Amino acid sequence: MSTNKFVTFEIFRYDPEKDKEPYYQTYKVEIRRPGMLLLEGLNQVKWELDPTLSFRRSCREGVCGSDGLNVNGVNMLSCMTKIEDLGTDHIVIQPLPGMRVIRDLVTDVDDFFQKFITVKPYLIRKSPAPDKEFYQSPEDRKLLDGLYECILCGCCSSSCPSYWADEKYLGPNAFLRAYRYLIDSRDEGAEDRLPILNDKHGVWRCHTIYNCVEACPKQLNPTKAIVGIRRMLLERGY
Amino acid sequence: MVEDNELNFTGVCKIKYKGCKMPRKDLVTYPKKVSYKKHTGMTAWLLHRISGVILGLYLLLHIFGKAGYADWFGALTGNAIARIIVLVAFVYHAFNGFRIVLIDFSNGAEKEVFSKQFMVVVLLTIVVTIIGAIPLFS
Amino acid sequence: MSVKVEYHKYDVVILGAGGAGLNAAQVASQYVSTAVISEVYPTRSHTISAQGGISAALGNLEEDHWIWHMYDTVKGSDYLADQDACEYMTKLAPQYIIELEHIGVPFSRTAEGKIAQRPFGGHTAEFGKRPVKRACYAADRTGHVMLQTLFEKSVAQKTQFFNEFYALELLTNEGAVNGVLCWDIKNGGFHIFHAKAVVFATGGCCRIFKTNSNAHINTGDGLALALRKGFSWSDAEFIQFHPTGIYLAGNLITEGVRGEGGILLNAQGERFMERYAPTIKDLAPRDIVSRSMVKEVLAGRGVGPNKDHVLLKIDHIGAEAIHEKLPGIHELALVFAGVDCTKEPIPVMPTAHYQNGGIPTNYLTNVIRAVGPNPEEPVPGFFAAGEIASASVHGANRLGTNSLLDLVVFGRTAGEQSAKYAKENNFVPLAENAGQEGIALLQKFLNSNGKNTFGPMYKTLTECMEKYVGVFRTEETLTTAKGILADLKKQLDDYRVNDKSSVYNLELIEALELNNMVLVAQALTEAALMRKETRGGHAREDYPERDDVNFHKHTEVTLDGDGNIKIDYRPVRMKPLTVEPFPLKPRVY
Amino acid sequence: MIKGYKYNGHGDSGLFEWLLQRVSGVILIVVIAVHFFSMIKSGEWGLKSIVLGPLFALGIFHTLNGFKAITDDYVKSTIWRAIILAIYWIVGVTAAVLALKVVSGL
Repeated sequence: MSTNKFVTFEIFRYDPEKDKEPYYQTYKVEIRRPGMLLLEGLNQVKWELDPTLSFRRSCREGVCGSDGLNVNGVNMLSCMTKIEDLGTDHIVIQPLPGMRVIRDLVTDVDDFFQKFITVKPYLIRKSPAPDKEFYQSPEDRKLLDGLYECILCGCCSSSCPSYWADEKYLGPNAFLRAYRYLIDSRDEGAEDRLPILNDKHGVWRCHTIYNCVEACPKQLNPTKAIVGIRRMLLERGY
Repeated sequence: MVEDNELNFTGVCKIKYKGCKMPRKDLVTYPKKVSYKKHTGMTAWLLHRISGVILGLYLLLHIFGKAGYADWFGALTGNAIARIIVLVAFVYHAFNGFRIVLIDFSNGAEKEVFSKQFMVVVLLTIVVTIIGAIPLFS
Repeated sequence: MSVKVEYHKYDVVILGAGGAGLNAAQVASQYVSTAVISEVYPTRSHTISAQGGISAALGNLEEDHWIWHMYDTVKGSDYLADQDACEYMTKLAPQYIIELEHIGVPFSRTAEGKIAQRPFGGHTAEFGKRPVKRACYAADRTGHVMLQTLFEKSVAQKTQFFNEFYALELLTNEGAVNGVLCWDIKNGGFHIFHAKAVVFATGGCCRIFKTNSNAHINTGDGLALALRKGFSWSDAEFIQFHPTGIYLAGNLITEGVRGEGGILLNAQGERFMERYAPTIKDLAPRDIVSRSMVKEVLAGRGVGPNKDHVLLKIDHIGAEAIHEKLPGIHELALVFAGVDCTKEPIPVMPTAHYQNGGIPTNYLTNVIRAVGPNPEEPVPGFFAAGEIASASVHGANRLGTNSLLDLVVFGRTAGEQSAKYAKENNFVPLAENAGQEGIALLQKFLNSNGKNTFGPMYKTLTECMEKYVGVFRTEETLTTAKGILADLKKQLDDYRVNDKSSVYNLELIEALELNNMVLVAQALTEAALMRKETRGGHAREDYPERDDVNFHKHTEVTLDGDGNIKIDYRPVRMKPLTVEPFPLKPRVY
Repeated sequence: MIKGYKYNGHGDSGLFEWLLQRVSGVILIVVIAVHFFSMIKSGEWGLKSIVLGPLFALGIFHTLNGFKAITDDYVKSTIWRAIILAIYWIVGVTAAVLALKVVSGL
């Protein structure tokens, strides 16, 4: 069918075994259905145009967080972005900024996970647990909404100018998860966690730029979590 | 205590860079085809930085000038355009700074609120600059 | 050509970092040195997509008893489940759910602060009398919160992770399983993991269908590894088709939508499930709903210009309730179907969702031989849990929410049992030339220069499986599929991988996955062809009745020495651990 | 693996700077506005005694702390950072002394 529309994908390419410098390669991608997603376009490139392209993908429904990419200068999940929503025929796809490129669109996220783990993202209990489940009122549970949905895609951290500037900065993602445990009514680990956050590479490094909020594919608000942690630190007199 | 949290991820960061001319750190800061989109918040932050630098330099030179160590400075700030620049920088930096304080100490961190707040800051900056500019030129 | 191989030694090696793998890891790592090998980062495993809930007879909202749960599981499986495993799972469910809650899973809550529960398909009170609220949930992100919490817990336990490692070969020696050969995707290079016990938790294979709800990684790699080493695949033909996949896209709309009051409508606006399952209507088990939907469409009562789907209506419960209880569904419907489910119904069709069978194990997750003179004999050092394993609690059809329960209970059991095994036994030495096969396989693909590539072959495979081995099957369609698959198998000898790089070579991984998928699809088709009855997820149009005389037994697919598929059968373990067995009965709802 | 996300102790956490930056910022808005309008209303040095003290102290802190934040973002080398920080201290102290001289000298 010749009536179908085409868009241009300009994709960052780099293979450390072959290429001396990164370069951008252009592909003509056919729009096969209204509401076609970016990931379908990438799969089209991979399966029909150029099989040597490498990128990450897994669940293709926006919950695993594998395919965070920088598209036309904004971080997003390729599996949840409709090509038509980008509003342009020329789509530049780059790996997430602020992370080391391994190959093509694949970035090294180990450092990101390391920072995530640094804030002790697990329930810390000092007193023994009851036989039954912990009772948590629906109001207390509601506090976790907007925090626990994080999918660890890295879109927020890698959109943050402070994260680009400071390689030790923990990043919005780590704060979001730390805050999720800090305000969990079952958790007793605030004393362990807060000193880590109260650091020059911690919450005080945030300049409230809101790139993380704009980038989050799940519409979460790490800035709010950071503000919450700061208040907690001030109230507890660290 | 913190060391306990080191991730036990292995098999990472060991790529053999055969024939690769790019040092590893450049793989983070390689030249981007499209730079990151300037969202409202990022624009506000960049303007805040720029206006902050202008004001800071102005303040320091102001002090040095008043103390008699930089006579050229008085001549410079006599210029109306320079005065306007400092005025705009001050008004913007003040209102935007107040907005940042609001983020931390009120509910300014809500996504719906902050872009509106930024519009208010821009509006106030324009209005107050115009008002402030009247005595400057009269 | 000499190949450099790196060796690692761990007491327990867990393959796969989904819910079952991580649960096993967080338990095993408390006792012995444990390594987790995963093709993707742990939080990107497919458990993360599980939405609706995890069942346990907690009785937080109404009276419930584990034996009712066990009855539902056995009945839901069309009496093909092993009843000892069913009892083990349902009895331990409440305890393990509470343990999950204790490590931090943010379940939704009742007004009193207990774990909230919702009704789910096929779960009933008093042996089928009425639907019961049994599925514990965290909005519609139950799998998501569980996987992340288990990941965090296992990291806190200092489990060793090998992320983005692709398993090539299962290593055996002296009749025991003693390791795995892997390929480091990121850096390139082979790694042999020498272990006392290997736990398989590699997930399912539904990626072989065109319309599926699965992640790109669910390509049946674990099954292929086990099959190549002569282990069996139990109940291969039973693939679960989830009734409410988004039309065309295949993404899942959780059964929780119907649990919260959603109903299925045909073109005439009729709630057609009232005809097929008069007692529990839309909350019938998945195989029944899927079949009913296809029947409606075949009868010309489908919706849309092509009359090829039905509608799932949820807007009547109110926008507020949807945003609170089903926020993820709202988002998925918006992106993948383009409808706002607070105002319009969602177009849905069945989608391949779950592999009910798997590597046969006993209820303690130890893999059994399944074929030969002594089918129940456990294989030393080989454990399996999760979707890859068949204990078997799902039989011919899995009940909604039982998959998460399966991986919690059996994942944990696998962790305990493998740690126990590793403490009591020594390392079995690696065989001479261990890993040769896997290395040869990878090198064959990496150096291949034929003409077939992944794209077209994968398309043929998935379309063939969808068309001929879908919800309804006949002798004719299955034979056609067999022909196409044999052809694909031949094409694999003339394959080409353009990308010769060893750094993150996705094309190479896809080639290896395709190789596995073709094998898995062949085994599945063969097993489906041999089972001449309709039971659970396996519906034969030419044999529409259940045949308990000839087919009340597990299919066991194995490969013989020449790589030909062999079908055997194994009796169902009808005797539970402590209670009376549930006898065979017709399955009506 | 990048190591060393270490807890740096209270003295260097950034909390104090952060808080004072905000407090001084808010005060400065008022003070500078007063300073500015007093200039117009009652000649060049109106209200100086109330205003100039805090103005200089807070202004110098606010300025140099802001500069430090910018340095932290764009200067990667620790040695250069230390040098620049030293320059800020020198400039800050000099400016404060000069400011004191200006205020007291009039």
